Amino acid sequence: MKLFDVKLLTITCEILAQKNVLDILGKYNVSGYTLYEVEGDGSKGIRGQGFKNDKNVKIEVLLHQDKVEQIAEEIARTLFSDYAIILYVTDVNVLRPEKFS
Amino acid sequence: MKLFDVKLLTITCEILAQKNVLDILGKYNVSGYTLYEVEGDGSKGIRGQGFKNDKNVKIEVLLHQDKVEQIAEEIARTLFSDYAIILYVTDVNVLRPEKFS
Amino acid sequence: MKLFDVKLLTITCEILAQKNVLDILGKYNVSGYTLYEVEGDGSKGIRGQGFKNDKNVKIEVLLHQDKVEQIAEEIARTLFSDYAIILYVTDVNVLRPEKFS
Amino acid sequence: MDIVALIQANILTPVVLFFILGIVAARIKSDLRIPEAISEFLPIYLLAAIGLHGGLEMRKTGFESMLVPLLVAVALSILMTLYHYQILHRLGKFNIFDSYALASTYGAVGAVTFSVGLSFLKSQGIESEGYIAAILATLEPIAFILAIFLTNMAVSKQMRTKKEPFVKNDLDKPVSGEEFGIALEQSKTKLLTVLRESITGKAIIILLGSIFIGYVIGEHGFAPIKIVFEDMFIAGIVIFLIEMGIIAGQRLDDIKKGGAFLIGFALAVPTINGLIGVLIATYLELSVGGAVMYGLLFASASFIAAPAVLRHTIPQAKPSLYITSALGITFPYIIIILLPVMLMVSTALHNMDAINLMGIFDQVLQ
Amino acid sequence: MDIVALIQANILTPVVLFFILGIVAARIKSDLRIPEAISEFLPIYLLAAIGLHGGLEMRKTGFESMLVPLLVAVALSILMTLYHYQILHRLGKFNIFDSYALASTYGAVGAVTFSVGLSFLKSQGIESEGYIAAILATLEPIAFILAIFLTNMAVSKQMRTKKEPFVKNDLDKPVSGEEFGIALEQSKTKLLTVLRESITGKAIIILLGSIFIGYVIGEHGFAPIKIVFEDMFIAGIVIFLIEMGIIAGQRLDDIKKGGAFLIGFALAVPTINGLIGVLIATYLELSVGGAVMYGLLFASASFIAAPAVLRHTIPQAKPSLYITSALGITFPYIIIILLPVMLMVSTALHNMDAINLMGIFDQVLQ
Amino acid sequence: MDIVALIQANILTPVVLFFILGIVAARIKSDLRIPEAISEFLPIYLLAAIGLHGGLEMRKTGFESMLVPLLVAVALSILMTLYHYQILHRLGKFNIFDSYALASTYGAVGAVTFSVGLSFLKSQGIESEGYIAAILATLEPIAFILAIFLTNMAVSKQMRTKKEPFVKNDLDKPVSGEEFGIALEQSKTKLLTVLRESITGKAIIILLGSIFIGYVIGEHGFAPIKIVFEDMFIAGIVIFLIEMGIIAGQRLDDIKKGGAFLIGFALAVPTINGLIGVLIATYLELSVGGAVMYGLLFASASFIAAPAVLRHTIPQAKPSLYITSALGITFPYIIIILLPVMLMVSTALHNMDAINLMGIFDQVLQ
Ligand SMILES: Nc1ncnc2c1ncn2[C@@H]1O[C@H](COP(=O)(O)O)[C@@H](O)[C@H]1O
Ligand SMILES: Nc1ncnc2c1ncn2[C@@H]1O[C@H](COP(=O)(O)O)[C@@H](O)[C@H]1O
Ligand SMILES: Nc1ncnc2c1ncn2[C@@H]1O[C@H](COP(=O)(O)O)[C@@H](O)[C@H]1O
Ligand code: NA
Ligand code: NA
Ligand code: NA
Repeated sequence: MKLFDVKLLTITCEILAQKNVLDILGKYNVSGYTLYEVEGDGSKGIRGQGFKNDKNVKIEVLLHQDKVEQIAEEIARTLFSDYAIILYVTDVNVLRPEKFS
Repeated sequence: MKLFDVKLLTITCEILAQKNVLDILGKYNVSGYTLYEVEGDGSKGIRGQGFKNDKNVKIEVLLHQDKVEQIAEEIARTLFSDYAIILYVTDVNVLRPEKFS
Repeated sequence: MKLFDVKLLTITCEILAQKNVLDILGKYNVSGYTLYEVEGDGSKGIRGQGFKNDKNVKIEVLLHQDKVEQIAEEIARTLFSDYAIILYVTDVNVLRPEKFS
Repeated sequence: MDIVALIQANILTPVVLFFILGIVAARIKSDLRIPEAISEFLPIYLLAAIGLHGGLEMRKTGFESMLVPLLVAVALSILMTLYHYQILHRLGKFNIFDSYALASTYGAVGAVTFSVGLSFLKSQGIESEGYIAAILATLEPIAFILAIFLTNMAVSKQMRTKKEPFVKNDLDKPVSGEEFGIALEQSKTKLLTVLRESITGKAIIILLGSIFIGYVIGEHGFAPIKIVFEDMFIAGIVIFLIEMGIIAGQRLDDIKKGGAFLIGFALAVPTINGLIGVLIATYLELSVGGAVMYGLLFASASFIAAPAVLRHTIPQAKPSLYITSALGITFPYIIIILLPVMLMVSTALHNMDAINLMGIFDQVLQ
Repeated sequence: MDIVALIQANILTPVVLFFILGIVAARIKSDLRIPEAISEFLPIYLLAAIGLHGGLEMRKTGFESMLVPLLVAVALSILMTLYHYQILHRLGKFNIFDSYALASTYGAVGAVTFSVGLSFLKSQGIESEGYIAAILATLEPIAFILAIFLTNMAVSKQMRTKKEPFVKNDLDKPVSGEEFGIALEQSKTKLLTVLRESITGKAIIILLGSIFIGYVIGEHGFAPIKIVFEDMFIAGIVIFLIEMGIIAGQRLDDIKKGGAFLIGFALAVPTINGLIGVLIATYLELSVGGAVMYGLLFASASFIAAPAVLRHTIPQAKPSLYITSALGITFPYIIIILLPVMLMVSTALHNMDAINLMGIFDQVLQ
Repeated sequence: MDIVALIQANILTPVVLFFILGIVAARIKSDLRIPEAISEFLPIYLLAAIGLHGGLEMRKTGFESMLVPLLVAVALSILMTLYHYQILHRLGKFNIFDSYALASTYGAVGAVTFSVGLSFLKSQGIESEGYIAAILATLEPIAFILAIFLTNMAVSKQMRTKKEPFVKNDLDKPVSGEEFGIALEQSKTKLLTVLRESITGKAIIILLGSIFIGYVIGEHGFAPIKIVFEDMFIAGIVIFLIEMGIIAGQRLDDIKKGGAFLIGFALAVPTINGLIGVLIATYLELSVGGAVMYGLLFASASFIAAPAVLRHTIPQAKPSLYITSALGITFPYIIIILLPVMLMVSTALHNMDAINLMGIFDQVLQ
């Protein structure tokens, strides 16, 4: 059983930036994503203890190397300055690389 | 302090396939797993906005290289065609490799 | 767009050990963390089906290589024997390495 | 009151209007949602309330008279599931998996629909036999056992014909004889598991438990919890139906995918099943309200319990088909139109001589 | 009763005391919290209850008399938002983003404050015009549309002056002409989206829907759900205010960051707006209670709905400023002090000849 | 009514029966669960209701008479915790960590048990002194402070004997003198933190806050929230006990691990403690119901608050031991059998001359 290399792009941001991130993902036609609510602490302070909108959301996308750069760049350019947000990229292996284009 | 190489197998699937996945993990005697509910989008459409059973679950297992292949293969064979499901493998380092057999 | 290497330290532990872990992170002045509740199974049995305090929490910290060792060592020394807990380290890439000191 | 007026009056109730509000909210893509914890708790609450009420009634009236209606209901629900399958597979040209799944969805009972039925009667000031809640509890596993049985048959048949292996294989390896045996073995184990799971499912446990508790505690023991488990019942339904409306609204687009045949099925079959139920119940001498609730057992389709079971027993079937038609078409149709119609028919039947019943039967079905 | 006694009596109600308990709990770092699902459900419940109540009242009294108060309210809320901006930007020296954000937070209506107002009047045995709930629903999007408009203006202005590019850029690349055009285009699309989102927002949908349903079902249809949607209303507020107190308490430290000017603004502006509202309502011949609720529309600031919209429309503004001042200063001030004061003033005004109103106006403002 | 009849009548109440239903559901591995948000909210609700009720009663009757029972209760709870330890460590051969943990679990008060006690009396139409809720609030931190103290002693003792280092070490490095000092320092800081945490814990805050609010608002202020905080109290317990039954049922297997000694302890100690409490309360001239509630303070074991504190203070102790015995054995025993027994005894004692009390004391204990 052969495993193929793809990238896992993870974005953790305030919940009110979720739509912005998903819009960018949609623009680049990613084939899917996974998301869930999280709490956290960072340069914008502790998040997740007041209103629901004060929480963070973590968005994970499996995709090919080439798209990662573009998407990360666009997220950084349009969202880094105004929102509580971080992103990172991990190398992972999958069975069906064509599924994560 | 020495760190040892193990694999992290991640399965994201519809909640109603959780039992099937855990049964397979049990069959291979994995020493543990971690799971949590998530939402997502993929080839089977957006999941997580209706009934609780429409959500996804993400299951993570730390285990040795050799088991990963077998388990991934069995999951692919028995569940890929009928359920909303993806899986991927990441390299990670742990302190107590004997814990994740 | 350049990506930089940092480490992702993941700790999955029983919810009542969360404060202990965060205290250790605070001692080492990590710049942030992300956390969320999870269920799981391991050497201390199935967790997450009774009282809220029976659940687990997963804590993720992006940080530099050098701190990882110290923090992992302190967590292992002070918490491994009494609590349900695991930890692992993953290599990841970020855009702003200075953010995760 | 004529039927149009009755339907109109029924639409103008909070239960129906908040359901419609939910649909509207979903259609205009509002972010209105009932939090998950609440919408998971409400079915448990509603079933506890139904059960307690049923148990209290049975304590008053006894349950000897329940045996015949119960056995008839079991037989009917099996017969209906089978005829659903024939219609869907033969006439509707659905594949066997989708046909079996849909057949048992409509063979099962919708607990939410049942709740709305009770609240509909309550708002009309009409009583019904308490033991119908016990019949509801009995029919739940019946429908599932049937689903299991039908799939079992389908699977074995398929395996014998070897046209399409049960365990589909993306990896394009041929299925060996040994694997075949293992698969067969596994499918049996799986079916047993599902059987056990459906009998211990939360809906049945809370319903049977509450019937028992209601029976045992009586009106006196019920008094201190009556405010929550009886007085707040309709408001509980109202809140739950907002969420059901939202989910139904989100799924409306899927209805087209099902096609005209499925829409027709989702309207005609509940009507026929429901009226047959009313007729038989009248013949079995249930009250006006009891006959409506009895008819509702057969008219309603299950959109919460059934999908969870079917996803395991018949994973090959498309859940969008059976959830969408049950929740998106049948449920609104029943709570808006069919309930008043069944009440009308039941009232008419009860005003006649039992002797004339068979004549009516023909009349109704045309 | 004199004003001090009235304020004292108001403090000693469960609504205010449980709010204070929440603040205390947060200050001593207690782990007391209302679970998220409950505190997300309660605003929906409260708005449904407000809407149903409003609809029922409108059915009784008609809503022809609503047109003038409604139009005046829309005009007032626009005027006030504009004057808030001038005060904040000119006198308070806040940057334009923070100024616009704060201006519309205080131009919008706080639905929770509105609930507390209703429960305050209820506990005093005073009625108010049902259609004010409908005005509340209308003002919600107004305030947001205004926020969108104001940002739009601010952004274009900034872009023209080119001093600070709208799309800030951490990566230090200069903004090209083409990118500029795209950014302009995007900002318009974004604004339309936000407009649509605010009109379909859950608060408006549940409020308008419930007003409609209340109007349609009438007292008779309301009866079976009255226990939940009316009798439990104040207890619902009590539970919700524990959580609001906790969040307010957690944010108290942020108040200092806002500075003395903001504290002054958060106390003075609601007072002035509220009393203007009471005065105008009295002039428009609303009842004593109606004038209080009308004044509350202008006195209150939005700390749930507004922030969600503002974070999208004006992401450059600091949410800690507008959420903290609205929830941490203005809300407690209104529910503890301003509500009794407004009731006092409204009662006084209603006891006078309409002819004397202008004289009173001067008196009140001093 | 004799004791068997009273126990029988007590079993046939919704509170007990739904608890048993929960156990049954867990044993047959049903998926029945009360959603987490609801089961986290209910203890807060129950404590608020208990507190408000207590405060209202204290307003009526004053709280001067509360001082002696309060001081006696504090002394008793310390004494009992100490004697529990001796029994567990000396006779039961549990290690010191488990012994201290169990000793304080049974020295603390179970708030849920207390709620059930109130509802039990309510269903019997018996009143109790309102200030017992205040004693409950006082005993909460007492038991924790004691747990902290006891651990502190155990740790120092261990460290002195150096047999087993406090900070266990998987990595097999020897503990240096410096590390020892740091560990000692850390253990003190930790204890202070836990002390602060237990006093600001949500249970105490909501309970004390509600007692205060109840006292301040009086019956008149309570009226608009009475429907939720009084009328729905028993139904709230019923729903919560379904979940408690489920958790207890899941843990039943762990009981065996505890061994016969622990089972004996979990039955005998609450009985003795409870009856001592009833006796002393009668002597202190509390009412029949008051003596039952007073006894319940000592009979009950804490299975929600205590474990959270103990996991921090005595992480070496096995939570399965103290949670399982408190929830799985003691709690059902108390709510099914001991409550009626204590009521019986209290009634008997109150029908006698105070002079005969000591004679009764002997009788009861045999
Ligand atoms: N070093 C870190 N490790 C893990 N997560 C982080 C880290 N820094 C920030 N985060 C997450 O990213 C969110 C936004 O970060 P920030 O913009 O720095 O406030 C935080 O609320 C955390 O959830
Ligand atoms: N490219 C992707 N990246 C991350 N998660 C994905 C991706 N594709 C699918 N998923 C997750 O896997 C689930 C099932 O995927 P699918 O079978 O493609 O519908 C989705 O609901 C997502 O939660
Ligand atoms: N092999 C594993 N893979 C993933 N998560 C694990 C594994 N083992 C343990 N865990 C997680 O770590 C928690 C504590 O583990 P333990 O201390 O072994 O009981 C478990 O409840 C799981 O959530
Ligand atoms: Na049916
Ligand atoms: Na305003
Ligand atoms: Na005790």
